[in-house]
Parts: sequence; C-alpha cells; structure tokens
Amino acid sequence: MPLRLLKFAFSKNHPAPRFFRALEQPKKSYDVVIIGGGGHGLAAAYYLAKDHGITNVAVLERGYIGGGNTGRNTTIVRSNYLTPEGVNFYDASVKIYEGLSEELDLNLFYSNRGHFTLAHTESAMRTMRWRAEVNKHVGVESRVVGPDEIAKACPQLDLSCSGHAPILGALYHAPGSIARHDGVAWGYARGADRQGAEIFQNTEVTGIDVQSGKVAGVHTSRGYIATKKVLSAVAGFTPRVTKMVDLDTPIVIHPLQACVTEPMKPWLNSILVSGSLHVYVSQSSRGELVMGSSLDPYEVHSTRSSLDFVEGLTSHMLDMFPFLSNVKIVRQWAGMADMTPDFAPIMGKTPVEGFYLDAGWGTWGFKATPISGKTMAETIANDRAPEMIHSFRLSRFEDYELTGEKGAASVGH
Amino acid sequence: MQMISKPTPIAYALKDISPKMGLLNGMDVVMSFGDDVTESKNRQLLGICDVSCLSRFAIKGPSAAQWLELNKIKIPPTANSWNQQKSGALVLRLGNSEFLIEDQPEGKLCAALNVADRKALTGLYKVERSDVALLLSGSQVLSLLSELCTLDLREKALGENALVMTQVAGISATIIRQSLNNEPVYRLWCDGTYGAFMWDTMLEIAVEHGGGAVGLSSHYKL
Amino acid sequence: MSNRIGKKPGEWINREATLKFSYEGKDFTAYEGDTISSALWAAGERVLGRSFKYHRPRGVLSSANHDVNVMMTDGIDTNMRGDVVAVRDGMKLEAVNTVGGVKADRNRFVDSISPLLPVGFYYKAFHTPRRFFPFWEKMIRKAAGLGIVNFNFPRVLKRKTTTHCDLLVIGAGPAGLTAALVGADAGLEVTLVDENQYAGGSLTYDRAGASEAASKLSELIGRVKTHQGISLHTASYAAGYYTDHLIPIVGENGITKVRAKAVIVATGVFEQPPVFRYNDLPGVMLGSSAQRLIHRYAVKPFHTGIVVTANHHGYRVALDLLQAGVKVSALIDMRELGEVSVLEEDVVRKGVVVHKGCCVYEALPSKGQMGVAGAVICTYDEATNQANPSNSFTLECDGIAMSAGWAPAAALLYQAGTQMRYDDTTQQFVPAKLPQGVFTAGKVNGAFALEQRLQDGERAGNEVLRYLGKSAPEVNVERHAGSSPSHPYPIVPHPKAKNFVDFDEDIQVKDFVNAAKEGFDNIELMKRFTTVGMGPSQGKHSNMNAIRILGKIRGLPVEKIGTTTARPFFHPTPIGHLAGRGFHPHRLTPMHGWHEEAGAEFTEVGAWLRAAYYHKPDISKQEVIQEEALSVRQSVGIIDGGSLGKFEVHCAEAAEYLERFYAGKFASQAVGETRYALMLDESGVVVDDGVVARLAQDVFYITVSTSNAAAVYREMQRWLQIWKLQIGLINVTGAYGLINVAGPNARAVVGKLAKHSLADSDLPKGGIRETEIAGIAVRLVRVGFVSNLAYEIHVPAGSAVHVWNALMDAGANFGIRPFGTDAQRLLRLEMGNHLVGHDTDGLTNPYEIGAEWAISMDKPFFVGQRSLKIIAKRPVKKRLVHFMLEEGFSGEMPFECNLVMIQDEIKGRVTSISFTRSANRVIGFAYVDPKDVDPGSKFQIRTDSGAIVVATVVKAPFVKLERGA
Amino acid sequence: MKLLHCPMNGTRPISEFVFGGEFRDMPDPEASTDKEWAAYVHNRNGAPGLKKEWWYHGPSGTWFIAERNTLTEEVLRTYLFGQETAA
Repeated sequence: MPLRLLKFAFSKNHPAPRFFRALEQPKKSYDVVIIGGGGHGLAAAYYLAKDHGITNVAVLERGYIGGGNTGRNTTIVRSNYLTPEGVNFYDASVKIYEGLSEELDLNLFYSNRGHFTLAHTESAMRTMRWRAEVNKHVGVESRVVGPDEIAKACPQLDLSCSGHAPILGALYHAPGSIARHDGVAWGYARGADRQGAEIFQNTEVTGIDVQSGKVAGVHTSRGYIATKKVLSAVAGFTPRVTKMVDLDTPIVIHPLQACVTEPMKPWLNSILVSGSLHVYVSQSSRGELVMGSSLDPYEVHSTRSSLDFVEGLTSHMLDMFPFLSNVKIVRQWAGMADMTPDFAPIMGKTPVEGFYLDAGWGTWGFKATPISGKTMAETIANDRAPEMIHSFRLSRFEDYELTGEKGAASVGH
Repeated sequence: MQMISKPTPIAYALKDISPKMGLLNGMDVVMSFGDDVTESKNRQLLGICDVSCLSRFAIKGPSAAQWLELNKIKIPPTANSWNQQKSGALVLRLGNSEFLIEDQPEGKLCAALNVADRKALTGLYKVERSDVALLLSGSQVLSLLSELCTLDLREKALGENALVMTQVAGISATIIRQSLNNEPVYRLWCDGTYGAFMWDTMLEIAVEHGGGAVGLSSHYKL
Repeated sequence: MSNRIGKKPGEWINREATLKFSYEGKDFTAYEGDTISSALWAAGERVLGRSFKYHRPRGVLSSANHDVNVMMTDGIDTNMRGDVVAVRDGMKLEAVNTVGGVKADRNRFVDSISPLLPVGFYYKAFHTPRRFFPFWEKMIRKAAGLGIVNFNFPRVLKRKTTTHCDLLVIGAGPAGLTAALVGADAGLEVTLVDENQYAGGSLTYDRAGASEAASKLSELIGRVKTHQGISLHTASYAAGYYTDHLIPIVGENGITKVRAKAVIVATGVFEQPPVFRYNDLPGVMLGSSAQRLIHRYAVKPFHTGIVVTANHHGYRVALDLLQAGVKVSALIDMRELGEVSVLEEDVVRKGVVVHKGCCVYEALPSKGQMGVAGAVICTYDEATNQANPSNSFTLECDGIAMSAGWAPAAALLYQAGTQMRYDDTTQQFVPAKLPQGVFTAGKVNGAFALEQRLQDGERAGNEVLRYLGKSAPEVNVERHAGSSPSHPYPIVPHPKAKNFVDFDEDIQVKDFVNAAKEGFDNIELMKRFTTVGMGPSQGKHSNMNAIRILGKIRGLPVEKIGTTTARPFFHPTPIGHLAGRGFHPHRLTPMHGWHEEAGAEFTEVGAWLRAAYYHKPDISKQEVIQEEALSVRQSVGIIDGGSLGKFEVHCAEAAEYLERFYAGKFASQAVGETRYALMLDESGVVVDDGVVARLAQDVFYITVSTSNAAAVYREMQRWLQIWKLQIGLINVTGAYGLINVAGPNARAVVGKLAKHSLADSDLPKGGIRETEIAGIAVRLVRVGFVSNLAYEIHVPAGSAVHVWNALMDAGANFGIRPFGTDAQRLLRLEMGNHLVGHDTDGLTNPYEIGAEWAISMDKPFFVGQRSLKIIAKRPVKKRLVHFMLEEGFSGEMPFECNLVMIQDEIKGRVTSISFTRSANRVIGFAYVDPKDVDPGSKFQIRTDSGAIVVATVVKAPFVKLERGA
Repeated sequence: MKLLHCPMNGTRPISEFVFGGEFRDMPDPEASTDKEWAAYVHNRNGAPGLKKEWWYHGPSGTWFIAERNTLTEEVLRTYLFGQETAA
C-alpha cells in the first residue's frame, strides 16, 4: 500500500485541500477568457500558465467541470490516425498523457491496453494497412495483424462474429490506452487553479462583445467581463458560441451514445473497435464493459438516449461475444459531438480578431485533450497557430484543403 | 418467345427440402409442404405461403390513374390504399401515382394490361418488378408481425383498405390486410432479391409459434 | 432452524412444491416461488454476500431488486440477484467476488484497512513513480468487478416485439390498478405492467398487522384481471422512457416495446435507509423488506428485533413484525414528537416500548460481523441532526428494521423530461411539470395514504381520458396530511464511521464530507468523485441520502442541490434481451443457388452476397483467381453482375436531368449508345461512376456501382424534386438480373443465343440493343470494362437463371468459366480501369484520377461543377497512374495502401496491385507526385518491411488487346 | 424511438427514414464568388433551433421537408418539397 495513503489514515482532519477554489464573482477583466470548463478548456488554461506565464485567465463553465463530453466519452486514447498531420498531433497527445498522472500528481489511471481496430472486409483491411503505413512513417507503433494475433490477445472473441462478419485482421496499435476521463478534467483544473487561473462553474456565456472585428469582452450570467482574447472550447455547443460572433463553420451536432455493463471480473484486456459492426469496447478498471457505437444519424442538440442505439450495439456485441447474453447493461448516456465534414478538428485563429476556436472534436476530443490545450495555449499566447495544427485551420474549407481523417475516425474512438 | 418456367424468388430457401411443386403462370411454385392436416393446422395457426407466382403488373406516372381507368380498372381513390376488382384482382395504390395490380391465380387482367396501348398518354411508365409475395395467415399472425414490424397492423388500426409501406425485418415492404376465403390474412410484397431472407426469417418465427410454411393449395383451389 | 412462519394470505410461495438447492456448498430447501434470498433467510442464513469494496458481510436489504451485495453465480450465469431471482431445483449457488467462500472471504482484510482507502483514493496514489503503476493496476484490476463471466454461456435469442396501446400504466399498486380501471372502463386499451411477480404493490406486503390492505387488493385485482380492456403483465419492468412514449418492457422471455398514446407512471417509492454505524450488517434491513419477507415468503425476518423509524411506516412495520411472531423489543422514533396516531396506541398496546427523539447510534455486530447482536440507542436532536451518545443504552436484538423515508422511483419521469420539485410536506421530490402525455399517480406523486393513492389513480386515469379527447371528471386529491413520510435528515454521524450511504460502493458519510472538502461539492461532481449511485443499483437507496448530506454540508435546501440525471435502464437489462433475435438482411441474385453449387466463396457487397471466386480442389485462392481471369483473356468467362444498381429515367426532360446530375454530356447521346457517367457531390468529390444507356429519345437506362446504388438513387430522387423536371424515375435494381459474358469468344457464345446479329456493325462497342437471348427479351450492352469484348445481358430477374444456364450450355465448347469479383477486379486492372471507392477515397476529385475527359465544364451546370472551377485553380497534389514492376520482379511484394515515397515524404499510395499471369507482371494503380505521371517515370513504393520497390508509370491497358480480345 | 410523420405515408419510427441534412437554397453558381460558393458547400447552420430539413422515407422512397426544432426534437410540420403552403 503506497505510503501517501497513510496520511489519510492517520490524520484527524481530511488532509487533501480543494482541487479548485470556490470563487464567488469574476473580476472585471481578464487577459484571456476560456469558454468551456471541459478537459480542453482547462488544459488550455493550465498550459497558458505553465508554458507562457499567462495566469490572468478565467474559465467559464455553464454547468460543472468536465460535465460535457469530457465526462461522457469512452476514454480511449490512441494516435493511429490516417493522415500524417493527424498521427503527429495525436501522438504528441499520447506522449503527454503517458506522463500526465505524474505531472498533475493525480492518478488518471492511464492504462495502456493495446488497441485493435478489427477489419471484417478486404476494404477495411486496406484502410488498416494505409493507417499502419502512415503511423509507422511518423514513428507510431501500429501494424496490421492477422486473426491469430487477435485471438491471442482476446481469446474470448468469436472471430467469425457469429458468422455474420468474419474478422480478417486488425490494425494493432500498441499505445492504445484508456484513462479516467473525469480525472483529466479535475487534474487540469487543479493545475490551472494552483497557477492562478480562475474557474467559475454555473457561469454561462450569453454573448460575446465584438467591436470593429475584435473581441472586447463576454457577457455572462454573472455579468460582463472585459477581455481581448476568448477561446471557445465547448464541443457540442460550438455553433451556439460561433453564432455569437457571426462566424460560420461546417460544424453540425450529432449525439454520440455509450453504455456500460454491470461490473464483472476483468477479462477483456485490449480495446476493441469494429468499424463494420459499429462497436468499440474496453473494460474499465472497475470491471465494467464500456461500449460505444457510431454517431446518431441526425442532428440533435441534446443528450437524450435512444433505444435503437442500445439494441443495435448489443446485437453486435453478441456477434463478437456470444457469451454476454445475460450480462446486464446498467446505464446508457449520450454526448453531443461537433462534427466536421473531414472528421478533423477546427483549431486556431478565426477571422474575428481575438476569438480562438478549439472545436470540431466530434468523437475524438478526449484523446486530444493535452495537445489541444497546449497548442491552443500557444496560439493564444503568440496570436499565431503552431505549425502542428496548421492543417486544422478553419480556412481549410474555403481553400478546399480538407484533412481527410474520415477513413480512420468513423467508428474509431 | 418460348415459355420457360421461372423459379420463385424464394427458390434458394427451398433448396434443402422437397415440397410438392406445381407450375402457375410460368413459375415453379410450392403447392404444399406437408400433408393436409399439417397444412391446415399451420394455415390456421401461423402459415407462411409464397404467392410470388401470381401475375403482377405495375405502372407509375402522373397519368397512371387515368390510364387504368381507361382500361376499366376501378382505382383506389386515395394514396396508400387498395381495392379488389370484380375479377378478384388486387389493385394497390402505392403512394399517389404508382399502381401494382395482382391477379388471382387464374386471372387475366395483368396479361391484358401488359399489352394494352400506352401510347395515348404521356407521363406513363411501366414498372418492371420482381416481387416476392407472401400470404400470412392464422391466429398468431400478429405475433409474427409484431416481432418484425414496428407498426400497429391490427384491424382497428389499419382500417378497411389501408396499404402500408414500411420496414419488415429491416426490409422495405408493402403490407395489406385482406379477407381471403373469409379468413383474415396479411399480404406482403418486397423486392424478390430479399425473398430468401424474408422467407427464412418468417418461417423461423412461424415455427417457434407452432406454425410453418404452407403451399399455394392451402389457400387457392387450383 | 427454520424461520418460515404459517401461511400468510396471498403469499407468493407454493408450499406444495419443495425445491432443493445448495449455497456455498451447503444444501438447502425452498418452496417454489422463493427467491434465493428468501429461501436462505428462511433457513437462517445471514451472510448472503460480500460488499464490493470492503468485502463486508451483507444480507437482505430491500428484497426489491436492489440488494446488489447479494449476487450469486450458479456456475453458468453470474451476478444473479438473490433478492429477485427465483430458486430453481438443483441450483448450486455461490456468492460472487469472494476468495475462499462468503464466510471465510480472504479479502475481508480490506475492511480493516479501509482508513487507507479514503474517498477517491485511487486518484491519490499508485501513479508515482510511473513505472510502478502497471503493478498497482494489476492489483486493482484483480480486485475489480463482481462475478466471473462464463465464456461458455450460450447465446440466448430473446423475442422482441412491438405493441401499441392507448394507455400504459407502469406500476400495479393501488394507484396504478385504479388508474388502469378508469382508463379501461372508458374504453381505452390499457397495458398495465409491474416488475413484481404479482400485482398489488405495497398492498402485497404493507399490512400493519391487519387485513384491510389484503381485501382492497383482492377487490382491485379481481376487477383488473377480468377486464377486457386491460392487459396485465407482471414480472415485467419498464426499463426506460424513450422519445414519443416508447417504453421497453423487459420480462424473462424478452422485450415488448410498448408505444402508448399516454403513460401513467405509478412506480411508487423506494424505501431509504437511515444512516448509522453498521447499518449494513446482515439483519439490518429496510422495514418494507421485512414486510416483504413476511407477507410474500412467510419468512420471519428476525426473532428479536427493533424498529428504527422516522415516519408512520415504521409503526406499520412493527405491527407486521409482531403479527409474524417477532419480538419487537423497541421502536426507536427519530422524531421528537413521535407518531401521534392510533398506530402508536396499537403498538404500545401490544407491548412495544417507543423511544421518541432517539436514534440507533450504532448497530452492534455479532462475531465476525456476520449479523446483529444489538443496538446502541441514544437521543437524536432533529434540529442539529446530532446524536448524543452520552445518554446511550444498549438493546439486544438479532435484527433491525429501518423506516426513515422514501425516494420516488422517478427515473422514468426524469428520462421523459419531467421537471421535479422538492415538496416540504412529504420531504420528497415530486413532479412539477410533466411532459405531454405523461402522467403520474400514487406515492411517486407524493400521495401516501391508501385512500389518497386510490384517488390519485382515479385522477390520473381521468386526466388521461381528457388528454385523449374524452370527457372525464376532474378528480380532486386531498393533499398529504399529517407527519411527513420521509425524514429530512435521517443521518446519524459517528466518529468511527462505517455508517453507510451507498451499499453498492461502500460509501460512508465521511466520504461525502471529504469529497466536498476537496471541492467536489456539486452533486454531479460528488457523484463522480465518490461514485455514489454508480453501482448496479444506480443509487436507488443512496442518491436521496447523498443529496441530503450535500445539502447539509453546503447549508442549502435539498431543492437547490438538485438531482443527478437518471438514465436508462431502470434495472440493469441483459444484453441478450436488448439484442433480441437480430436481423441480418441480405440480397441474393437469382443465380445464387447456382453459384453455391459451383463452389462459390461469397463476399458481402453492401447487402448483397456476391461470388468472390469459385473453389477448385487443390488450388489456392490466388491460383483460382488467375485461372478465372485467364479464361476471360483466352476464351470466355461469365459473371453474375446482378447487384449493380439499375435505374430507368423516362420522359422528354430525361436528358436534361442527366446533364445536370452527371458530369458528362447526355443530350447529344444517340439512341442505342452508352456513355460513361461520373457523379460528383457539390464539393467536387467523385462519388460514383456508372454507365448511361439511351434506349429511346426519352428513355435512359443507368447502371451504378453496387455499394452506392441506394444512395445514388436517393440523390437522384432529391435532385429530381429540386429541379422540378418532368421525369419518371424507376429503380429496377432487383427486377433485372445482369449477366456479363467476356472474352475473345464472348461473341461466339452470346451470338448462338441472340436473336439479332452481334457483328460490330450491328452492335458496336458501347452499343445497347433491346433484343432476345435464349428466347427472353433482354437489354444487351456491348461493354469493355473487363475485356475488350464483352456483353452485359440485362434480363428480367425471373428469367435470369434460364439465360445463365443457356449461356453456360452455349459456352461449353469454349470452356466458358464463371468468374467472381476477385477475378473481375484483376481483369479491370489489366484493362486499366479504376474503381471508384477502391482507387478513390472520400476526398478524391476528378483531376486526381485523370477523369478530365469525363467532365464537361462547358455545360451550363452540373452538380459539383462550380466547386471544380475553384479546385481547378489550385495545384493538383497527387495523381493516379498505372504502373508496372520490373519484369520478373521477385522482391517483397507491395500491398495495396503501401505508401509512395519521395525521400522521406509521403506522396501517395498504391490503390490496386496484383500480379497478372496475362501480362506476367505485377501491375497496379498508385497515387504519385504530379511530376511523376508521364509513362516511363519511376517512383518508389515502400513495402510493409520498409523495403523500397521501384515502379514504372505505364500506359493502360496492361494486356495486349488482340483484335476482339 | 422517435416518430416522424411522412406526408405521404403517415407516422413512422425514425429508423424508416434517412436524414438528408438541412434544406438550403443553392446560390447562383455564376453570380457567387469562390468564397461564397465554398461557404455554401461546406458551412452549415449548426446552431440549435427550428430548421427546415430534408428527410427520406425509405420504404416508399419519399423525400419531404420537416420543420424540426433540433434542440427539443419537436417536429412542427412536414410537407412535400414545394407544397409548403398546402401543409
């Protein structure tokens, strides 16, 4: 038993301080206002302070910290993308994640499990090789493996998928991991708070004050805050915020649903994703199977659950694991995914001076949390986006230079 | 043109059994799957019958209704409804301007319409179709449908002459409820290439309910 | 020692049928109808399971499907809930999540080190230094989870049906039964569901030692059961509320998806445990649980018990206990004033000592904490919520019944979008604003007295009638009167803790206090940090107390704290039930049976099954594919192409329509001619390609690729509406079979059967004729996709097999051979034809694949044209070329999607590659740098192992095209 | 499962429909600048609210317009394209 737990056993008062201060009222102005107290916004606040010494920062959260997609995703972290720019970006994220528990001094349960993207068709196999080759090129450990290797890692998997969709092979991505999603938000919040950033929960931004094309401040449910720099990091709420500054983007909102089973003794060690069966699954450190599927097929701005989702998902789960018939689903939920046409994010500066966008995270935002925070902090600090996120700029659509992650991201959370 | 016998769209689903076959309208068709007692029991409990061999004629376009009337067909007055001609032929109005006509086993209406002059009107297109047509009967038929279809297909919900285009077992299909030999039955049409799947799916459930496949002679005197 | 008591009216057990089973290696008997817990409890077993985190012994808590510490395995199934799963004869049960048995569980040491495991402990340790984490993680994963999954558990297919009704009533307690009767009497079709084995709700167990409830129950049940308009389903729970009144009802044999016009939620309440030290010991149970054991299973909950209460209900429990022969040594009422009603008089008259303003300070464990030995009682100050142990006294007992209040079973209401408010008179959340078509009745609505619940059911039933457009009276329901059914703060602090709030996750009061100290003082954050309510019971017995505790910590009223979001499912629901039968629709061409007999290996293309190749004994798949392709090159092959999308476009404006829809020109197309057609989307991306044939001035016939057919047809229909052209569009995909006969002898074979001459002059390349083959009217197209000479025969589906067989016969002399999609892909590659979707991806534009020839920028408009004008101004980044490897190439064979490199930069990728025996070369398609596109240019492919293979750009086709070949 | 009313076929579960995206008027390709055209092709009105949308009923092959609130999922009305006034 680690010694640091002993202090809890032998202290009279609870020895752990607050993660983040309970602040009453925001100041009149800040150097930077971050809209959205999810992983991305909090990470940006953290890196603004840590990397750039910018600490006069407010993070405004409409609900509670990490209550949006940060706390709703299925916590998979990976970097096996399709385009070199995508792989580079997510790889940088994985590298930060690997040391993040230590850096934030909070156990994020960053658990390296290995990630299999199962291929049931020849064309899926081709895409796997494409991704493997690009990954290798960038220095990321991904390779195409055959059914034998999948069976070795997961002997319980029915490789024929009940005869409906036999598995031909997979893309194996060794660094694939899962983490405690809430912990990531809390850890960044604590880190940002300790360096001086101020976090306000239950604080809604109702408008953005733009004067002569430049950001001048934000209107909030707790009054007006003057600032020259605003970062929007609000995932499924992006269109509402960009509307405040009259900015058009390609983002549309589709719900993404997930569910968990009752806890059982861990048996599934890898993360499995099947594009053909629209399933991804891992087993958490609590013993629950955490499962998700593809996006809901139409636009809805709510987190309601649907029965068709869980019917479809369970049917495909049984194809893969027929013995789960009597294992029970405890809970299902949904997040709102901000989707772009090319399945890549939109990051960086915008035509509105001082308005920075961290959006379009669709179904892949959690895994990018550290690197998006870092690169957005850099963008804000220098008023210039780093090269790493150039391909994700908003103007790529006007330039007909889409990024093309669709092949890797469709069901690849 | 020479006469050849055509296989039913469900032929593939029949390949491992040897029912009693017959020929109707040039199509090989199952006359019966078992003895009279079994056939009768299945028909009354939950019987699935392949009637793909019935003659069909389909036409669509803005002038389709007018043309059918010119050809002495009484057409259903509203979209998504059906009626029965004196000859016993069914006239299904699919949406507004598309019609599917199906003869009784020995009916001649479709053959006549096939060769009737269509030049007089524009906006008239003959539709080539290859349906699997099924006839579902028995006291448990709604149990079967409630597992395959989300709609309320009971008599009180459907009314007299409603026609519904919906999904059955995930496949687009057309359904009506009619009375045949004074028994309520459901009729279903879907694309013939789904025939074997639809047949197998329905049969599996029918058998679970204690019913099964029945041949054409269970419903028609031939 | 049997705790079974004499027959109770309406008991759920069948004393005629005795069942044998074992638990933890010991044999037991049960009556049919017993749950595992009731049978074991009747036999005197007290330790029915161990808790998840601290491995503390646990017994009966609710008997209402949230005793999640009592999870069993029978060696086949796991996580079986003892409080609801019925005993079956011969069961061999063991508690899950123990090491060495439930009594000797070696993991029980965790309880003694619990101070080392503060709230959220796992966030606080194990992560430094990083290299040790995997070790700790292994330990934690070992400790995690409940039961062990049986990997041989059979796949169970349950039936899922859809049913429709006017009114769905959820909960067959007095309110639900009454509401159902009101609806049905007015002619509604009513479905009534209840999760219990029998209908009746609390009338089946909450009797207060009297017979009034039982007779009310039989009266209501009698009417419901004989009512034509009510369909009653017991042992079936409403698992969730989904949009537009869709409610899945889960029963043992499957799910019924009920679609109702209106829904009445009469789900009642969950009894909530008061919180005191050792409130988790086996023998400490909810009052309603004690009543369930008595009246449903005729089991005495304990011999000498005390009742701790803070409401009216505790007195009713005491009376039931007395009636069952339990010695009730005291009734501890946390309220200063106690119960001022006849109930108190009754209890006192029966010899029970009532201690008002007192609480159970702690329960005293028997040896090994396997049961209760007594309780420490002291005064409790309701104003400060503090106990005063200085004046405590001890009572001996072997059980404690707890009745301190309730929480509404409102999960479905929350899911439906109901706004709830906190009602001070009942100290309970009740509905404030209900969504359209959703109604509530009974305790969930804050109506507690029986008379009131009956009234509320009547009111709700009548409201539904009015909602559905029938006239019905307004029924007034008396407000709750008298003392509150729930105590506002039934939580007793204790310096030594182990006063449990959440039994699923072993969460104690101090955990909430400490979580708040760390900043997690918002209900959602607190839930996530402490994991309260996240266990299998989903907070049914813990959320309400958690809210009360947080309110206390923050000094806020409960209403301000709010609740966490309730999500489906109401009870955990089996995967097999949700999955159901599962349909996998597939389409077969008319020749499917023929292919199968010929040894075809099938591949799925969209919904279709297509022959990929035909097995030949002792020959590898690769060899077979080469042979099939060679037979086309050298003589003649035949392939079933029936899955291609096939559409007809009729009417005078058809050409205009196609000009707009496709990138090429069709107005000038001659009758009897076919043209290649490229389909773009509005952003200029290549979506599909196909062939447009002109059958008449006003009739076109189009084929499109199999996998895109449905989507292309949809887009055709949409543009048709937008452009408002007079078009008749017909999808004949399934109505026509398609047979392709290819190879130098194709003309000879097809010619034998064709009514018309196939001479070049009569049917040139790219021509289409309506003619007869083997006596069948067909559309015959001279194509050149896989071979320079080939015929596509489009034949009505019913006659396709006949024509296929005729062609096989006609080709016998030429050695005609069927070929599959694999050979087809090789053949088209040899011909130099790219495949959309194979050689293109979701962002490919026509310039990148050299398809400039297929787009007519001089047309006034086509879909994608405007974007192409923008794209054309930008440099092309990559281009698709044909390539060959050197003759006799013997290096590492590149695969499709190996990368094309210049130095260390990715320039493109191989999209198609294959060895072809016809050309005796490795040939393919690849995207390369635009400067490398001229024939003869060399470029580099990097193989899987990293080796570099040099390829040469060539002109297609790859095969020497003999005259007519 | 959500229900949607097809103007030709009546009320059906949403699984019978294909979502066709927001209904948008195409700008004049000749008159619009490259930038305007790129915005038309790529950008969407992603904010929640009442929208006109394309929906397709699969079993009958019917395209129609639904006026739907994307925040509440409430469908105000549905009608065939061009028959807005009749609805």
